[in-house]
Amino acid sequence: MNPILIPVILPIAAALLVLLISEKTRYLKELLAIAVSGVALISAFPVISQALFGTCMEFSARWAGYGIDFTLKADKLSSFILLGVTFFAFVVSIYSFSFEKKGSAKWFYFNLLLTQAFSAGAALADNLVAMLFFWEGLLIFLYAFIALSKPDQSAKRTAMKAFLINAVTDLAMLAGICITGYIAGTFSMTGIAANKLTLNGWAALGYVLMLIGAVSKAGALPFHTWIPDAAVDSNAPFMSFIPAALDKLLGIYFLTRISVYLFSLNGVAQLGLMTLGALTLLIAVMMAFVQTDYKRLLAYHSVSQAGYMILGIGTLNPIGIAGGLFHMVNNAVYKSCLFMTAGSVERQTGSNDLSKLGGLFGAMPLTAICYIIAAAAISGIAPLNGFFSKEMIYTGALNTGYKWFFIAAEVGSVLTLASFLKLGHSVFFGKRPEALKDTREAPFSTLLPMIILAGVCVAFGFGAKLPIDYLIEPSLQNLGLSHEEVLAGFHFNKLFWASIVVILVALINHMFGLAAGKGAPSKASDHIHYAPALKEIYSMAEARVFDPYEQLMKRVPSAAGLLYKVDRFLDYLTDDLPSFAVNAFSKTSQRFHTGSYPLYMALTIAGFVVFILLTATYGGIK
Amino acid sequence: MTYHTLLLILVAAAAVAAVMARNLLLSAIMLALVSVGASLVLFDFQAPWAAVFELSVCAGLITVLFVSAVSLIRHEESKVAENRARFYAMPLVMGIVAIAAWFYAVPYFESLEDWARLGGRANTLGTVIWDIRRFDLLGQVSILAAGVFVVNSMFPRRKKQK
Amino acid sequence: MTTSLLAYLLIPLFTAILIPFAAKTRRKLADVLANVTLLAGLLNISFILFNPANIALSFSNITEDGFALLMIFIIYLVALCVTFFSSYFIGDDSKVNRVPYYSLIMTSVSAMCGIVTTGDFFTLYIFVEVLAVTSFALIASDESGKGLEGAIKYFLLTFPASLFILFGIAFLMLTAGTFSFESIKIIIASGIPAGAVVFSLSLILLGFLIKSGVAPFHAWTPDAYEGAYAPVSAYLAGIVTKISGVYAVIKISIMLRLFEIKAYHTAEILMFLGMLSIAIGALAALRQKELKRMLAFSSISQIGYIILAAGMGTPLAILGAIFHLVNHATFKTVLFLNSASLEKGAGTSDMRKLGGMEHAMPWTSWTSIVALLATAGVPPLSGFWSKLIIIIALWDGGAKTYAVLALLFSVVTLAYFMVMQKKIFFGNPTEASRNAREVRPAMLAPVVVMCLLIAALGVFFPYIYSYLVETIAARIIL
Amino acid sequence: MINSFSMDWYFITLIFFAGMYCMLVSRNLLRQFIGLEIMSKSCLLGVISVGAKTGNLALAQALIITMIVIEVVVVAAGLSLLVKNYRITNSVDIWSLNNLRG
Repeated sequence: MNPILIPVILPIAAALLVLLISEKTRYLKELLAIAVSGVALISAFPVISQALFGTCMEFSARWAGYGIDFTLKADKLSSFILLGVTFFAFVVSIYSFSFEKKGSAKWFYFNLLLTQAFSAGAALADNLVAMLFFWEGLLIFLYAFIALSKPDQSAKRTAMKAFLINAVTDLAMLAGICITGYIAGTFSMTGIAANKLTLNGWAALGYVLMLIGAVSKAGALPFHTWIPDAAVDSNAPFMSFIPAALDKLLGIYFLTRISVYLFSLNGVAQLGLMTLGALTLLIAVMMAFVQTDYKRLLAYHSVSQAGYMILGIGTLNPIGIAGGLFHMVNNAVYKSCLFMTAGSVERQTGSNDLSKLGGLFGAMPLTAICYIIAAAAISGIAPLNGFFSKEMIYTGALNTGYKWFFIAAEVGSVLTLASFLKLGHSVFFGKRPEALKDTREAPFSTLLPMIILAGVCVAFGFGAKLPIDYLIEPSLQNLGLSHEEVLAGFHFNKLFWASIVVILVALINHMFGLAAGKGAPSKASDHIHYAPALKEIYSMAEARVFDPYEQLMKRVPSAAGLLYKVDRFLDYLTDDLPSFAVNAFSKTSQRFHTGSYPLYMALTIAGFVVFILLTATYGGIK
Repeated sequence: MTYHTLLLILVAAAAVAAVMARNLLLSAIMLALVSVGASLVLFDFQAPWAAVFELSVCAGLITVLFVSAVSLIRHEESKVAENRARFYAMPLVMGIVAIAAWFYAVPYFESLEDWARLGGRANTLGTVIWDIRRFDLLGQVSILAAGVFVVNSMFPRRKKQK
Repeated sequence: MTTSLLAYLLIPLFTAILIPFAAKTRRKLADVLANVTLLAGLLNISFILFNPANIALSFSNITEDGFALLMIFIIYLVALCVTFFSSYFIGDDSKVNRVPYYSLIMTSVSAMCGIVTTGDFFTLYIFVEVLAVTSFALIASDESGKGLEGAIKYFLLTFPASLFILFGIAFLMLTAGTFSFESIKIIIASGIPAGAVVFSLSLILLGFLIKSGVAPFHAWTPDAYEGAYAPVSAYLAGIVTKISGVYAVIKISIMLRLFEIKAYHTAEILMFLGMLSIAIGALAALRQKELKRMLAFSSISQIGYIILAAGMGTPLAILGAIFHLVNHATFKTVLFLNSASLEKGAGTSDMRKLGGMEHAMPWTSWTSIVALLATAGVPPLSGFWSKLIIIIALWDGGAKTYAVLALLFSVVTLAYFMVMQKKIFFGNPTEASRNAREVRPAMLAPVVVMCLLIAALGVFFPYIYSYLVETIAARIIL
Repeated sequence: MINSFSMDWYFITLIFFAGMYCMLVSRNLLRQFIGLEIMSKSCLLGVISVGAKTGNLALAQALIITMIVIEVVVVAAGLSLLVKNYRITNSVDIWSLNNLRG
């Protein structure tokens, strides 16, 4: 078998196997999932080494015809994403091993493995239709994942929200792919890349539609609203697996593919992308800053980080794109890690509310250290990985000549750091509440993945050369970009000093907030939250005035009332009438099959008499 | 009216009698008569081997089977309340069918006859059975084996008692 | 008949005769003998079919047509599954007499191989009769009243079929002077008027339509399947009625196609009957309460698809029909064997008494769900592809109404399977299902193997398709 | 006077009809078998008639011998079903065979 198929097929087979394992067995499903994702991870290595040092692997099978083939191709960029997908699946399946609140273990691992397999497929697919197939498959498992994560109704509602938002954007993407494929005359990405499309006429529409699919997967504005809700209504492994890691990987991957690989963009599109990125990062970070729920805060941050990546890709110059891609993988690493710390804090204390937590450093030192490393990384403190990727994005933004985006990104950085100071302070430092006296450190299986991820943060920081040389640089080559700048390495330039300024500003802000909040770290953001003009905006945001989905849902009843009559009629035509007819026929047939032999015999005889008469008359004997 | 037609009329009449007979035993015997008639027709067609087979197996063995079955279920026979009117109507129905067939089926068979093609080679029965239709013998072995197994499966205990 | 395939026929027959002598004192030996013989045969035919060397040469070194080889493979596969399953299913059940039971199965395997290897209508008829006779006894092998009722109805309602086959053979002798497929093809090719030959073939076709349980001759099917001893109903539905009826229908429709316009009406009637069966089977299945009976109606409906495609007669349609025949054999075997498992595990296969079996019998439930999704034609399982080929072939062949109707009724298929799935496997456990236990692993093995086959046939469809085209379509369709 | 072949088939049709009528109207299981036998006889006559017409009597005889063998086994199987059914349900009434329905 072609090794490229292993990361796709093996988890699917394992998922089906998991369903067959009885719910009563302990650890069997968990161990199976860990083993399978481990094997998938290992099998990703030969794929990537082939892509880097040899000819890239390919698998092709005839599928539906009309240029729609089932083609998987592990080029440098795809195999990079594949490595990420399998790595996070492995880490999360270890993390979930002893995580109790993951719903039915059977379905959890079923969804996890299938999500992994379909993500791997989406990353590897070379044919746009094949990619769409995997992409739409992910939609189903997204719904199932959220809906089955908790038994109550809120999980189902949030699942529906996530499903609808993604379904609409996936439909846009479907239309975009159809248009693009029609214009280009092929659905093969390699084929389209051979002569890139330009943005005019229908091609522009196709690009925009596909862009909607890509950025909504990455969680950009205004398609992000389900992520904070899911943070509350779902569980930590899900959050650290899908919104934090896989969605970013796939969304940014596809964004890069269409923006750089398939289309050659013009200045307007560049400006549009960068504006989208900047808006996303600013608005989301503003929202994140005032949250008081551990996971909800992280969820807004994962949206804001998507803004950085879109900004980076949107610069369209090599260093910006390299920064976007590097930030994508960095973000996945530390955001997963942060969600895992959230999960383990929730597991050990039973709460996510910042005002009820505090002083956990003594009780959970390893978790706290992991948190500190990851938080420092996300805030862009040198020399952790986040610093390098942000620096590259800043350079890219500066190179385009639009200074405003650079400033917006720096403001975002300030707020990011400030909110993590607040978060860390209120969870791990300060005074420990009475209720949490007996808190203990999380179990080993929960700690291990966090430690791995924090280690990756440090390693990608100090050794940033390694991922840049072996993952980012080849991806740029793959996209056909060449550049003069040296990407890796530590620069004592003005950007470093800018980051120091950012740290100082954030620290001062935190001190000020603490003073204003009378020493309660969870209220350290109140001075901005309740600032004169912002207060109203925030309260409107809390009331979900800016959430297109909720707004749309509010309009639904009245619109539905209008459409009700039409719908009833159509329903009658398509549903009631056929089912009534089918039922009537079915009843007749039931009454007919009386088991009476003479009736059957008469039927048989009548049947053959008619048959013989027909064949004899029309058989052409005479 | 040739001898041949007479034989056919005999067979048809015996068949009607077999259906109409009130007594099952009589039916079985009439059935044997049908077989005898058929074997006479076969003799008339210069097919002596088939005729002998028909006479011995159908008129003999099958009749024995039927008679023994009749004797096994004899006292149950009267419980089945047949609608005799349907049987009395049979000659009438047969007559109608005979007349209709004379007008409709006979022209059809005549036109069918025009399609006949002669089977050129004059083989003996031996060559046909042993050379041309050899696989049929395998089929016969199969069906005999199947028959044995069927009876064995249907009446296992009775065999043991014997 | 091709002599080189004779061994597939003779060896089971020999085993059938051997079993009563060998297993006289040790009854278990009957199971072993039957299973070993079938396994050996299966391995042998698989080696021929899947040998890389043969595949590489596009089967040019095998002279037999691929259809027969494929059918032998599927016969041995289903028969092995059934005998393996029943060797554990019978257990200590004293009602079933092992020795004649296995002898009958082996005889019928031999007869089925005879049917698919023969090249002559009369020999075909003989083996069909052998198969029918063994089936009567197999249906009634657990000595229940229902079994006997099913067997008697099967016997009497399909008996006219033999007569029509014989009349057809007589007319064939009159008009063509031969019964062998090859000579008939030569006669057609010679271009002489062939109206009466078509009529003879139509009569034979009528016989096989009755044997395959096409509407309006379907009345015996549900009764026989429901009444039959549980593993036997899997055997009947999975392979016996397919080989005794549908196989010959496909063979004849391949010939009818050669007549082109002259056989137009017969082909039309065939398609109409196929559509009728699809409709009646699907509609009647909707309201069934008994699992086996519902599966029987579904079987009628699926046979309808095969007949419809056979009536269409284009190479693609014939290919679809053959592929659907193979698929149907696999998933119907799974479903019927699982209904037998339900009878064993929960004590009943009445849908009203079952519910929530997913927890009590997970393997049975999930294999059933795979099989029924395949039956309903859900991608990417095997049933989807065969139905797709059939519908595409119908559309291409100009029978657009039939194509649309076939598509619509596949929705009905999905509907009744959903109903069944909800009633039996999901939902709240009932009295019977709370006390149910999963059957032993040995009884699950055949079902799981079949399920894997279903999935594999679906997932690797592109390879299967080219394989089918190479081995079958290129050889039997001129 | 019509010729011999058509005459043969005329009677074959009649005999076939007699058997069919029997199977249609009778309630007794055994009479079903008698009807069936009569129909088989008509078949046999058909084969020999065709054989005579085409001058291929040897082939026709070979077929008939095989058919007779099959007929015996089929009738034996049918009668054993009948007897078995009679032993279990104590009835040979075809109308009582209606337990399977729906």
